[in-house]
Amino acid sequence: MPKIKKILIANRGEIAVRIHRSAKEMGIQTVAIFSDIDRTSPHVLLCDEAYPLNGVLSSETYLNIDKIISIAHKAKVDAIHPGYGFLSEKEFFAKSVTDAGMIFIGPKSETIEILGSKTTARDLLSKKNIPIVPGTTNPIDSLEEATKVAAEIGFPILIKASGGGGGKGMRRVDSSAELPNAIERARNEASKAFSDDRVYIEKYIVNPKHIEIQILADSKGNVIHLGERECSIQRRHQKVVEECPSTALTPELRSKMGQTAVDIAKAAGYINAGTIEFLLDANKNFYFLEVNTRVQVEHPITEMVYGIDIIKEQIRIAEGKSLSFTQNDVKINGHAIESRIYAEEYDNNFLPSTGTITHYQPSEGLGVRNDSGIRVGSEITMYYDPMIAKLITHGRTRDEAIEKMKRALREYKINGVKTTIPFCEMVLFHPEFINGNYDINFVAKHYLVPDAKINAQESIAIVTSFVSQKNTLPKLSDDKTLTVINSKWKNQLRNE
Amino acid sequence: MPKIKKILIANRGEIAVRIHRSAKEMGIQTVAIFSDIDRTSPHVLLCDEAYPLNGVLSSETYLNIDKIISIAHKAKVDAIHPGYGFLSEKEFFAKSVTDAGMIFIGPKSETIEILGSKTTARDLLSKKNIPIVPGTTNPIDSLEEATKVAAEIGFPILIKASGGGGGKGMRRVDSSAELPNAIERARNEASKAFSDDRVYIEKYIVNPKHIEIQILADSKGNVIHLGERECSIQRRHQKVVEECPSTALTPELRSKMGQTAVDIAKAAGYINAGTIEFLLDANKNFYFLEVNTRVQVEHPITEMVYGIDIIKEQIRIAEGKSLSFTQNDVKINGHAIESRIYAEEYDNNFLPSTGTITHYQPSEGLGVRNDSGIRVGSEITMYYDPMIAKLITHGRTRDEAIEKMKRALREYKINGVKTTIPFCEMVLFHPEFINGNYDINFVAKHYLVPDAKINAQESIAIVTSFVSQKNTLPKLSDDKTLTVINSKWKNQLRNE
Amino acid sequence: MNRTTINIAEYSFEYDESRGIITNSYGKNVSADVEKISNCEFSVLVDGKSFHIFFSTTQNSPNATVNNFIFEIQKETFRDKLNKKLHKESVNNNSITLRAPMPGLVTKILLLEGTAVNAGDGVLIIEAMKMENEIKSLHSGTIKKIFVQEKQTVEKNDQLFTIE
Amino acid sequence: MNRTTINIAEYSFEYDESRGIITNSYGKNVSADVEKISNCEFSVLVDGKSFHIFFSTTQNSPNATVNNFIFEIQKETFRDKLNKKLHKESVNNNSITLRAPMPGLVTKILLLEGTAVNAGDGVLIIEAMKMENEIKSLHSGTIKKIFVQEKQTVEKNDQLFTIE
Repeated sequence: MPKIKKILIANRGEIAVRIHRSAKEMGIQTVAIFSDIDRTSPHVLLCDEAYPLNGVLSSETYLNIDKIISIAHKAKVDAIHPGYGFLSEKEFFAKSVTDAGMIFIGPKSETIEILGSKTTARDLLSKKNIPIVPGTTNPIDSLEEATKVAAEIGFPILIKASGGGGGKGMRRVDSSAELPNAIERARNEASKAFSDDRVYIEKYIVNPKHIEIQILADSKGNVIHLGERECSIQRRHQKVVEECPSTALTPELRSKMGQTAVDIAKAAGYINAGTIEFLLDANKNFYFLEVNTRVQVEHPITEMVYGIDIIKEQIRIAEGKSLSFTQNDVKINGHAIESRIYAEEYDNNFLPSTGTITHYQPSEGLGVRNDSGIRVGSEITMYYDPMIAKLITHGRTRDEAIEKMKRALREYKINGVKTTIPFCEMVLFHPEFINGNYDINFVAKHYLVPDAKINAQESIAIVTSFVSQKNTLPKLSDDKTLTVINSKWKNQLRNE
Repeated sequence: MPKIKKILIANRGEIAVRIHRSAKEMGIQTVAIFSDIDRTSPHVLLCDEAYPLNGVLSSETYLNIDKIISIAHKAKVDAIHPGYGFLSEKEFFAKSVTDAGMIFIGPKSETIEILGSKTTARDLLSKKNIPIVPGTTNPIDSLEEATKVAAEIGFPILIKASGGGGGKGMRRVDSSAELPNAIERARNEASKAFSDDRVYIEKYIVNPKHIEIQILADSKGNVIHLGERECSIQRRHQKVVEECPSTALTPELRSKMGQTAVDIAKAAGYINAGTIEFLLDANKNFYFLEVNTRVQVEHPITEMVYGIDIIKEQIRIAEGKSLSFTQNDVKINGHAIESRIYAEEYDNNFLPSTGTITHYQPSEGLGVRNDSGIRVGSEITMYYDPMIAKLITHGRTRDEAIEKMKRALREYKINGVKTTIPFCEMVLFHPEFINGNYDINFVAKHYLVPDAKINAQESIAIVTSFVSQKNTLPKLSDDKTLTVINSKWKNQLRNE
Repeated sequence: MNRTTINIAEYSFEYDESRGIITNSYGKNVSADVEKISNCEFSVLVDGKSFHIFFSTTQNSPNATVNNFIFEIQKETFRDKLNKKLHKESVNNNSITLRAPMPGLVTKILLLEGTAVNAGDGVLIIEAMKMENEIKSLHSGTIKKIFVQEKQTVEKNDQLFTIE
Repeated sequence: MNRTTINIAEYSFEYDESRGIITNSYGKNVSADVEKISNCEFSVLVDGKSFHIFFSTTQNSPNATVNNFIFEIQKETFRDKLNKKLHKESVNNNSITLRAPMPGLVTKILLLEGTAVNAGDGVLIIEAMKMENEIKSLHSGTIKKIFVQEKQTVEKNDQLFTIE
C-alpha cells in the first residue's frame, strides 16, 4: 500500500490552503504551484515548497498540464490533488498524472469521462433504474417530435439549448398550445447566444430544491454516504449559501437518496470522494442531475456535521486504504451553514469587484470556520474565480447555526472589494430561509438589493472619520462644541 | 423570568471578545469598557457600544467598580459579565452589581466569598467528606506541632508560606530528620518574600496531575458536570497547554470526580458555571484544591468536546432558566487541546515580551479555533496579562487533535513580540506529552529551550530578505551568479 | 471659501475647515470620538455606539464601508453646488454613454453601431473572473458609437457605447 | 569598504553591496527568490522551499522570525571584525553590568551596593504584566553599583547593576 509522503496541490486560493492543512496533519509534505499573480498568495506562503508556473492566464498556468507534471517530477511528489475547478474534472489530466507514475487523488480517468458527459451518464444510470429528470438527451428535430415527447413526460416542460447553459435559450412551456412559439423563440435565442440553434426537452421541475449527497468510496468496493447538503440559494446558477442537513429531508428520505447515491457510485465503479446532485420537488420526488467527480466547494458543512475530514479521506482512499467507518458509524451532529464570500458587487447584479485587499479580519470563535485564500495585500484580479473565502458555522441546532452565521457575517471585516456578505445577511434574515421552505428560485423571487439604509449615527461616524482621514483633524481648542477627539493614550505617545 | 437584553462586559482582551460573540448569537446587545491603551482593541471595535474608563492602570480602569457601575447605568444594561481575572472573583463586585439593580453573571456574592477563602472552603467541604489534601489550614506555631502533623499525614510533606504563593517559602520534606532545618529555611524565605514568616503544612502529592471539573448549576438546584480538563502543563504555576478529556481518567473515575464536583457545588449552593480543581496522584487518588467561581481561561476545550457553549449557559442561568439538558444528555465527542499564546520570551525564562503587533494571521481550518484579543497594531504593554490568544484544536481522536495542534501552531503567524508558540510546539512533540503520562512537573523535568537550530536554507532566506529590506536589492544585471529575484508580476506592475 | 459639503446616502454635512466644525443638515454640530487605526481604518464612537469604518480609494469615488455595506461619499464645495444649480437645465440629456462596470475582456459585441435598441437589450459581453457579463442598454434609442472592439481589455469606467 | 558580514546562528554571510552579491562562509553565492510583502514581511523561495520571514526592530537588534522562532541578526563591517580581533584581549572582563531583560517597574531592591553576592542570588525585582520577575546575579562578586531605585520604571536593556 503506497504511503503518500508529498503532494502537489494543482490549484490556488482557499482550496489549495484547505488541502495543505489536511495533508500537513497527516505528516505529508506539500508543494504549491503559482501564477505570477499568486507569488505571495497564502497557499504559496503556507506550503513547504512552491514553484512558479510563469504566466497569468489560467491556460498558461493552472490549466497547463505539461508545466504541472514537470514541476511534480522536479519536486519528486508521490501524488497530485486537483482541488475543484481547473483540471479537477478533466479525465485527461487524471490520466497524465497516472501515466507520469504518480497518484491522482480522485476517481479513475475512465470514471470521470463517463460521468462527465450528460449523455453517457444518463445512459449508464437509466439502466440502473436511477430517477433522472425525464426528457431527451439528444436535440429534437421537429415540432412533431417535441409534441410527442412533451405528451409523454407531461407539462410543464423546459426547452434547453444544446449549445450551452446560463439560462440562454431556456423556455418554460405549460401547454401544448404554447409549444410551437416557445420552440421558435428558444431556437432564436440559442442561435444568437451559442451560434447553435439545437434544443432539447426536459420535464420542468416546479420549485425544486437542489439537494446533493456526499459519497466516499474506497478501492475495496466500500461505498458510504455522508448525507445531504442543500444548495438551493443560487445566483447565476452558482451556489452562495448552503446548509447541512436540509430541512426537507426526513431520515427515511435521507436514507433513500443516500442509497441512490451509493448505487450510482457503485454503477460507475466510483473510487474516492464525490457528490451526486439531485433536484427534489415539492412532492419529495428526486431526480438525478449530475455527478461532481471531485471535492465540492461546500464540502466543509458536511465535515462540520459528520465530524469527518473529507480531504483526509480522499488521501487515504488514494493510498489504497479501506474506509475506517461504515454507514452505521456516521451520525448527524448539529447543523452547519456555509456562506460563500465572493468579490462581487452585492448591489449591482453580482458583477465582479476587483481591487487590493487593504484590510482582512475574518470572524472567529466557537463553531465558526473560515476557509480563505486571501490576505492583506492580495490583488483580486479578473483572471480567476471571484470566490475569496467561505464562512462556515456549526451549531447544536439549525437556529443556533443561523444565529452564529448572522454574528459571523457581521463580524467579518474586509476592505478593498465589495463582497456578497450583505447578500448572505439578507438570506440569513429572510423568513423563507428561516422557515426552510425556500427553493432554487429564492433569489429570483426574494432578492432585493440589501437594505443599506444608513442611520444618523453611522453617517456621523463616516463623516467624522472621513474628515480625519484627510489629515484635516479639527483643532480641539478652536471650538468647544466640536468633539472630534483623539484618545488620551495616543496623545500621550505623540508627546513623548 | 428576566430576559437579558444588554450586557456590560467588565473585562478586556480575548475573554471580552469571547463573551461578546455568545451574547450576539443570543440577540443581546453588548457594551465594552476600555482603558486608554484599549481604545481600538478588538473588544471595543466589536461590541455595540464602548465607553472609556480613562486611565491605564488596572486599579483605575478594569478594577474600578465605581466607574464600571456608573457606565452600566449610563448604558442601561441589564447584566454584567465579569469574565475571568480582574473583578470576577471579588464577592464585593458581585454585590455592587446586584445592589445597583443589575444581574451579575456568576455565582452569588456569598458563594464567591465562602469558596474564595481556603480556610472557609476547607471547613465547608471537610464536613461533606470531600477529599482534601491533608494538612493544616492555620499556621503552625512550633517544631513540635509540625512534627506531630507530619507524623499524622505521613511524609513527604510540603511546607508552604501563609503569606503568599509563587513557590516562595515552599519546601518539600521527606523525613522528620529534615524537618527542623526545612522549617527554618522556609520561614526565612517567606519572611523575605512576604514579610511574614508564618508557614503551614500540607501532604506533598508526588507527581500529581492537575485535573479540574467543569460544572453548570442553575437556580432550580440542577447541577451537572461537563467532565474534566487536564491542565498539568504549567510554567510559573500557570497553565499553558490543556486537554480534554484527560488520558488518566477512566469513565468510572470521570463519573466519580464529576459527582464529587457536583456535590461540592451543591454543598456551596452554587449557581452558574464553575470549575472545581483537583490534584490526581499516580494511584488515582484525587484531592480538592479550590473552586474557581467564574469562567475558566481553558473553558473552550470543554465546549469543543461537549458541544455546549459555556458562556451562553452562564447567561441563561443568570436569566433564571433551567438547564436544558441532564447529565445523561452530555457526551464526550472527540478530543480537544488548547495552547495559550502568551507574549513571553520562550527562550528566556518566560519573561514578558512587549511591543507592537506588526503582523497577525492566526491559524484557521477544520477543528481549529482561535480566541484572540489582539489585531495588527495592538500594543502589548506591561500593564496587563501577557496572554494574547488561545489556540484550540478539536479532533475525532487525541492523535488527531495533537496533529492538528502541531499544524496550527506552525501556521500561526505573529510578529512584533516573542510568544510561547515554540514552547507549545516543544510540548506537543514531547514523547511524555504524547503518551499522556505527564504531570505538573513536566516543565521542570522536561523543558529545554526549544531547539531553534536553523538550517542553511532558512539562513539564506533570512539573509536575502534582510538585504532586500535595507532597500539595497542587488541588481540582476550586474552579476549572473546572484539570484535575489523579484517576481515578474510585480516588475510588470512597476513598469506600468 | 473652505467649506465642504459631504453627502452620504440621505445625510448631508458641512465641514468648515478653518474652524474645524462639522455641522449636519439640521444645523447641529456633530459629535464623535475618532481614532485612526491605519490609513484606511477608523474606530468611531458616537454617543457610545461603536463603529468600525474603512475607506477605500480603489473605486472611482471615495467609499466608506460599515458592516460590509459600502457607501459612496460625495464631496462638493459651495462653488460646485452653486455651479450645479445654475447649469442644471443645460445638461445634455439626449445622449447617454455606458461605461464598463468592471475591468475585463470584451468577448463579443452583439449589436452594430446604428442599430436601434430597447432598454434591456444586450449590447456587448465582458468576461471577467470566468464569468460572462452581458452589458445591457438601460435606455431605448439608437447605438451612436461603440468605443471598444472584441478581444479588447477594458478598465472599470472605460466608455463602452453611446445611445442617443 | 562596503562589505558587510551578517551572522545568523552558526551561519555567516558576506554581502558586497557594490556588486550586489551575497556569499556564504564557504564562498558559495547564495540564491533565493525574494518577494517583499510589506515592510516587515517577506516570502522567500530557496530551491523551491518556501519561507515566510518577518523582521522586527522593536528589540535592541534586528530580529528575523521564521516559524515563530526568532533569530538575531548580527551585522558587522570588515572594519568591526578587524577591530574586534585586535582588541579582543583588552576587553575588561572584571566588571559585569546587568541590564533589564524587559520593561517594567522596579518594585524591590533586595541587596545594597557593596554586598557580596553569589551567582543566582536575587538582586532586585521588576514587575511587568502582573508578574514579579526576580533579577538574579549571573556571577559571584560584589555589587559595585545599582543604577535604579524602587518604584522606578525601566526600559528593556536599561542598566540595572554592576558586579565586580
